[in-house]
Amino acid sequence: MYAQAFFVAAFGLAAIGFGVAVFRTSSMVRSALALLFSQTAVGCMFLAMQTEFLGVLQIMMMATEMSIMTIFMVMFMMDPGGLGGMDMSHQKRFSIGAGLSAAGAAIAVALLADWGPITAEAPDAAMQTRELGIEMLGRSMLIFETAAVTILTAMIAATAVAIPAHTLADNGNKEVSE
Amino acid sequence: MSAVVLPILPPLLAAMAVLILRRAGPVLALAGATLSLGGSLWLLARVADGHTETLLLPGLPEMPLRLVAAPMAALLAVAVATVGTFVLIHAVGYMRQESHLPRFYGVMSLFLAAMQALVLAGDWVGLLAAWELIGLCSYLLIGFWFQRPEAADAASRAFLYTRSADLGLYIAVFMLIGSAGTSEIAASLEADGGASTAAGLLLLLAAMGKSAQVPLQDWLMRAMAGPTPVSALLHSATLVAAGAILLIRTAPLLTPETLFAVGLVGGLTTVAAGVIALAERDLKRLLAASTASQYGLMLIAVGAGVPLAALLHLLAHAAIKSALFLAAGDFQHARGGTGFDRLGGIGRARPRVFAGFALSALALAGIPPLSGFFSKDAVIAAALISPGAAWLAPLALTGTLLTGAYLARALRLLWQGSGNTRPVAGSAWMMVGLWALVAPAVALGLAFGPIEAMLDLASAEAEGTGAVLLGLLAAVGGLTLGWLVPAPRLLGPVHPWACRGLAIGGGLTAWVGRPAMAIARGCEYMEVLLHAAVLNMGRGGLAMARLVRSNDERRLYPAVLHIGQANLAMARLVKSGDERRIDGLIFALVAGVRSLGNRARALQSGLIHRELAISATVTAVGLVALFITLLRF
Amino acid sequence: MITVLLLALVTGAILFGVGVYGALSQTNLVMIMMGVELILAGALVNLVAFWRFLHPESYSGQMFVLVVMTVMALEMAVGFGVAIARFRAKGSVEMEEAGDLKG
Amino acid sequence: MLPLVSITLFLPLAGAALILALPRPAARTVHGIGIVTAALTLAGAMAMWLRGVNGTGFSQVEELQWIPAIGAAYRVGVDGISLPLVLLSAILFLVAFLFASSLRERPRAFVALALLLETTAIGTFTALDGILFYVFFEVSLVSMYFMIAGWGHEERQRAALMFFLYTLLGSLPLLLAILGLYLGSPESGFDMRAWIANPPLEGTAAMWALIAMLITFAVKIPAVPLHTWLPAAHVQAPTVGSVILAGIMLKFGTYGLVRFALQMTPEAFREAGVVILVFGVISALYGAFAALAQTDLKRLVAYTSVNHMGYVIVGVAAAALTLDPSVRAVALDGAVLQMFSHGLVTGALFFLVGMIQDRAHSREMGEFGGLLKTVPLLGWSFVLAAFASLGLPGLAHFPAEFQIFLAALGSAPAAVVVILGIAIIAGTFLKALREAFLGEPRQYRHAMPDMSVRELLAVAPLLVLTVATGVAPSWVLDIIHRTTSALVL
Amino acid sequence: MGRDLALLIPEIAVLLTAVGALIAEMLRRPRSALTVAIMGLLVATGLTLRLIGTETTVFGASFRIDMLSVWAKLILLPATVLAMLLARVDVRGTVREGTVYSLLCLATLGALVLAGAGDTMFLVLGTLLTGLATFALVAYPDTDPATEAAMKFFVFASVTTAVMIFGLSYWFGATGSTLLTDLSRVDAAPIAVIVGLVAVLVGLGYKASLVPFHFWAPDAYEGGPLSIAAYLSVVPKVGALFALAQVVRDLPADSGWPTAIAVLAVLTMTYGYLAALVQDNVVRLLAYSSIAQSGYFLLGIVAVGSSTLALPSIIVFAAAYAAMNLGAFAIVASAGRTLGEFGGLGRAQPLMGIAMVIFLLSLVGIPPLAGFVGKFLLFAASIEAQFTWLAVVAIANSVLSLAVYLRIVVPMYKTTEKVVRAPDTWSGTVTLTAFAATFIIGLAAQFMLAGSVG
Repeated sequence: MYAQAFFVAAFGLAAIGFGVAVFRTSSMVRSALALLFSQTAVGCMFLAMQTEFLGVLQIMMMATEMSIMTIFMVMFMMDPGGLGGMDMSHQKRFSIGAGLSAAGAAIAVALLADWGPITAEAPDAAMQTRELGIEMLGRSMLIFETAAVTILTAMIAATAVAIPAHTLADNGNKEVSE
Repeated sequence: MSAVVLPILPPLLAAMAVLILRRAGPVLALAGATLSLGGSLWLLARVADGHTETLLLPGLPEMPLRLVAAPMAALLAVAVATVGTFVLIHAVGYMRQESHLPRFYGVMSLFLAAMQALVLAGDWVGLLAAWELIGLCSYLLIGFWFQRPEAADAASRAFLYTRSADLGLYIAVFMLIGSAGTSEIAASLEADGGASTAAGLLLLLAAMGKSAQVPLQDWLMRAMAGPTPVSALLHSATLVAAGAILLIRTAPLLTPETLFAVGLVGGLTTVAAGVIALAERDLKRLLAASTASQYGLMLIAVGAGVPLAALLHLLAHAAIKSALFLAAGDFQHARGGTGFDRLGGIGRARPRVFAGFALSALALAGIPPLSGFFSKDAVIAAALISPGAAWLAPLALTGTLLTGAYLARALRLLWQGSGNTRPVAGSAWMMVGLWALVAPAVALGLAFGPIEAMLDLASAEAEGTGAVLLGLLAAVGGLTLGWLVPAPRLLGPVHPWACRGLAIGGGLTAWVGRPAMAIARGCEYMEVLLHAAVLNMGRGGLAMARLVRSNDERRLYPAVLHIGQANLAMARLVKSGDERRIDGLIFALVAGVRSLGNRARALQSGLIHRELAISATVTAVGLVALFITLLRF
Repeated sequence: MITVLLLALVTGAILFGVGVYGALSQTNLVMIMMGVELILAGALVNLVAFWRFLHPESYSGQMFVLVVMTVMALEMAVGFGVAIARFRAKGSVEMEEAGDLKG
Repeated sequence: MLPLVSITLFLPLAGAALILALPRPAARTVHGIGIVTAALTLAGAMAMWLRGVNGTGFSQVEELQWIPAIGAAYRVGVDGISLPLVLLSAILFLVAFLFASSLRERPRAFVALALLLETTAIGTFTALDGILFYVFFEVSLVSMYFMIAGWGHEERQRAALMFFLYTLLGSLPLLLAILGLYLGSPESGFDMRAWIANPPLEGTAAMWALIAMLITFAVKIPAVPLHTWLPAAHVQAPTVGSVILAGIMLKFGTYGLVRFALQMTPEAFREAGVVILVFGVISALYGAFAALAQTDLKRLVAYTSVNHMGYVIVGVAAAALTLDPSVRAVALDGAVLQMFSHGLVTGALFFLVGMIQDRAHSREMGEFGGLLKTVPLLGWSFVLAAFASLGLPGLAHFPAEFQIFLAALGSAPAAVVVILGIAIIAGTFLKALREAFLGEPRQYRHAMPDMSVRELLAVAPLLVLTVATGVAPSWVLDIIHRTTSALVL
Repeated sequence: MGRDLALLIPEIAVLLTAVGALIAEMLRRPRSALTVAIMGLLVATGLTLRLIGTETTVFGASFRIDMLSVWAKLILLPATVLAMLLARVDVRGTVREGTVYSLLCLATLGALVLAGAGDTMFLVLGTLLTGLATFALVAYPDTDPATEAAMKFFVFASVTTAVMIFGLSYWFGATGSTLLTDLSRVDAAPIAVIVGLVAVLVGLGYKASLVPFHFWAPDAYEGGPLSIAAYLSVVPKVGALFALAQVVRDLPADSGWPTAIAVLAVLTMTYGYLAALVQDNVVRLLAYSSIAQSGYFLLGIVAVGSSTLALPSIIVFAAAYAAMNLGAFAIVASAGRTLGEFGGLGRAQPLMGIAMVIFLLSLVGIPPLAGFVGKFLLFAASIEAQFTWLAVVAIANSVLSLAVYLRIVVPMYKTTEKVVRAPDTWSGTVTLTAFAATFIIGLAAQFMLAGSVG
């Protein structure tokens, strides 16, 4: 139990530290990497809380996602290497205040609310995965399906905006828009 | 159809016919008046035995219009019809040169009809209606030559004076209906306890307006701007008489206090109007003042508790005054005006007219055996026996004295001197009208006995002898003084004031008219203020908006961070006194709101981080507020 | 055990705070998206902790975690789509340069 | 039985639809349709008149399900309070169409709008359903806004906007009150008959509802100090608009005061009666004095409306304050007859002022003089209307004001000070007559022909009815009295 | 399971329609993409009709088939069809035509998911689904304003959605369930309930463009194509408001949600109309007006649970709002985007003028138009729920709204010599349909209320 507490605290600190680092560096690539580490630390927290499946999933997904993000960084940021050391932020004081109050409020809720009895023992990993599958194909099937539709929508939407209209038009010998 | 409508209907139909056909005015009007005279005579004959005839007409719900022919009403109807008929005959001659005659004859007929309705009205609503209608008719007749500014003014003034005083009648009528529970006049006369003092005083107010009693006498003199037959009708048996008739009819209702007030008003008027008449420089105006003075005498009689005397004097006066006016009308045509400066020697130039005039004047002064002697005698007798004799009797006698004086003065001024006399067209008609009225003026005294018998009202014969003597003395003394002593000398220091109509501080116009206009202007100012109030509401909005706008883009943003700045902004709001001027009532509000809108719009900075900051702030505030409510429970 | 729950919740709360800071302070669309990712990470930590220590029998908690992960991925995907379109039209994805529409 | 009320109510709407349906009709056709429709509507109203009313409750009721789920239905019917107003609307609209028949500026839209207004006016008076009433009440606003904004004088946009904002702001509290009545009524319906028979609210709720209604109706009537929209709107409105606005739409306020405030929250009304009475007295006197100060003829007439409507308020308040049913009947008789008379007289006055303005392009009294000589027919018509307006016996206002004052004295003696108003109004009109109509005729820059046949046709019926109502008020009062004498509060 | 799917047939039909439109796009048959989309949506509407009166849930209470969700379909599917007809004008002949129709269908599906949400995850997914589709719809013209609008829209959406998800995690902690119905039995951790409530208000508030989460809306409406602005102002908004109604149905009242929503209502109405008052761009004006109109919906939501009129009033107003707002946008599509372009419109095109006046008056709430009936019921509901003051504020705002809408009406009838082109077939059809609906809903509200109110 203490071990669990230790690991949760340690990975939590790591997640927070990398999270802060995301906005402390002036290099975009480094920001993306910091976020990747932060998300991985979150995944590790899941593992420490005996939620293996989700933990692994988190680490894998975030690794992919952050890699893509890094590529975009390089594409779109003015100064991806952070060589100029320019500040990429604004309204800093308000944002710090907002961030602190947000965190403070959330902590207050966590501490003040009466969460009820704690369950000491977690189901084992195999059990968890099976139950999750049942949940997914039973009660939550419609949710699952909706998520799928959302993914489809995201694909259509992302392509629709990402591919310039005139490229398509040229290829299709169609009347150019506008 | 009862015979009660006979006096009313013919002139009414004649009026409508004339106004619609717009021709044959004299014929129709005369026919109407004559038929009315015949009708009222027949009516008088029917009710002479003392019974009454009643006719109900649909009126207001539960307040039907009623026409009631009692002996007194019928008698008055006869008087009205008589005067009306002969005045109309006179007018045929007098008005020969005028245009717009249908209007004249139509309104004259309507006037007669309204007066007959007033006389015969058996309920308060009808009485009030007739009362106001004669006001309208007099407005139209006085203003017959509406192109002349003085006629237009006089008409407006006459209507306004009488109408304002009519408010008294309105309220009195409401009180009487309220206390009797019915609008029938007879019923409220019979009701126990009569009317309250307040109601009585209100009736008096109404009568004062119509009968031109002090201090409401001013309009009557100015009303001379109308055609002379109109004045003749107005002063003798119609408009001005209405006030006295009202008091005579309601005398049984009046409490002793009210009666005294009536007598006092009458007494003051008879003296004041006598003084004014003595100082007048115009024949018609003199006659008008005399009218007020004579009605003052009638009010004395009513106040003394002997309405019969008042009635008798009313009847006598009706004949006399109409005759006087008709004669004046003749003079007017002969000399192109009625100022005494023009009328010098007219008596000798037109002796037949002057004879009529003089006879009537003597009758009015109260020289036996002319009609005025008997009626005035009755009035003085009444004053002597009344509880307020100490006040009323001297006033009545002074009035009589003054009557003699101004009449003698008039006779002297008409007789002496000289001027250019023009031939008068239509003189025959005028002469017929005049002499037909002089006759009753002379001889009506003979009829007083039967009338008294018929009406069955208390008279004041007890003190007869003393009254006769005193009255005669005053009349003769007055005549002598008037003939011998010029008016300025007679009146002494009062003369200039009397020339101004005894106006106190600018007259009633100044006392009532100016404040009314001041209030009106106040209301208009109030309108401006109201607009300004709406405007200020708008300014408030504007100020709020300015508070917001002064925080422009750059300042607004810190304002979200430091709420303390709101205080500063409030201070600025207070200081900013020089609001932009907006010329619009609610538009100022709109402008204010629009500025608020601009403020709202400024929040939409287009910079997403600032917008998000606002969202975050509001969310945080909401969260805290919800937490606080949670703690409270 | 309560300490572990609270440790996790506090971690989630701080991640949320850092995310909020990032979302509000960054001038670049991609950096703002990173802030959003951190907020969602905080939510994930909360959800897992709640599931583990309070309601291990209720698998809709785990389902929710999956949904949130989907959300993270999809938002990122479409976000990049929007970023590409914006970059093509304007040559930058700086928020400060996107202030034409206002009022 | 023919559904007369509905036919009368929707005839004008049908006429408007016909006009809009015709492709490019000539102006003559449009005006012809307008006049014929209005005449038919008047025939319908007269038929309703002949059918008459019962003593208690409503007569000629027609009912149709509308939104049964919330208890709203199409219900129309009349009683002695609304029937005279329906007749008045039908008459005034007919003469308004006659008067407007020379209009050449977008006649199609104008006539259609006016016909729509006629339906809403009759609908407001006949509606027996809360929602239906509100619907008609509001639509009339919109139509009037467009009439002022489209065909008014110089500053019309402003005036129209002000009118609209003011009265809409005013009418929304009524919506709240209607909702309150609806939620308070046991069977949750909008049937006004039920609301009248069993007032659904009591205590504080009733008082709030009453206050809301009073705000609405005070704006509409208009009562001081919420009257400031009236002169502006009147001055800028086209003549026909002024006539309809003053002749009919002001009655919405007083009608609502009786129908809603008095009948649906009688207890609260009685409690607040003195306050309402004071407002009425102030309105009447203030309107009279403000009129006295005017130099613009149209504004003058507008302010006299404030005065006359103030009398109506006094009458209604007197009816609420008295405990004696006969006094109450007198008060309400007077109030309702006053609405009817005011429609006739003020309608005529606005027509006449409009004619003067059409000729001389001015309304300032000071710029006229001797109009009686210049345009005798018009001038004498004005004199007649003016004397009617100042309450001369034999003309329409006298019986009404007589009854109102009588009842006021009976229930609250102090209120009789309001009678000063008739002297002030007399002064007002005498002053106006003196300045503009009497005296020496002036030279005018524009041709000043006397009334044309069209104008005569518009004014004469009103003047005839004014005299008829004044001489023999019983033809109207019989109908009114049948209801007011049976009224239970 | 079979029963559950049978109840979901309309949603499935919408999804298939989206796919069908996409396939037509791939076949380069944009015209038939429109046909497919419209037919599909109409079929889905028709399939919904038999569900009227159903009150049930599917998939373990996670999705509700009730009055709100059924009427959401009946209102939003036709509204989408109208928006599609408007979009046809914008996208005709471009390569994105089919994609746009498809995305419209998907976004509508998201709104329907929101309207029937019985589970917090549906709130998340519904918000995301509509969001993702509409980002693309706003951005597709690829112009500077469009992409700027899309970017702001995206940032606002992602931040608020993330905050909502974070807050919803506490609801799971408090109840151990993601079902909304389970919220009603929570009593242990009211703080957590409040945090969740605020989070939901943030997330759904952004979608429904409630103040202060509305900032994206005017920019997105102005920057994106007009048809999309029309769509955004109706479909996602109504979906989110219905979702809010679904959420508060189960929330314990002592969490203070009625007051919170009432305050939001006041802010939204007032701010919306104030800002609208100073706009010269009609699209922005209508954007702010639609923000304010969302505030009116909240009057009904405040009364959920305490007034039987609450849900019917929201539904009727949603239908009215959809009709009049789409109609107004359709007119803007033909007339032009600035107030100046409206000058003399009423005289040049009388029928268009009348239609616009009717739409605007209906938005104000003048009887007997649809907007009046809706607002009337909303006021009644809030008064019955003891929120009389809110009704008073709403009524005061109605006056303000009058000033806003008159700013369009007044110039329309000024005399200016101006040639206004007649509306094309598509927006003409939309105008006509919306016009008819504005009247019919006003006069025939009983069909919508039948059986729903005692």
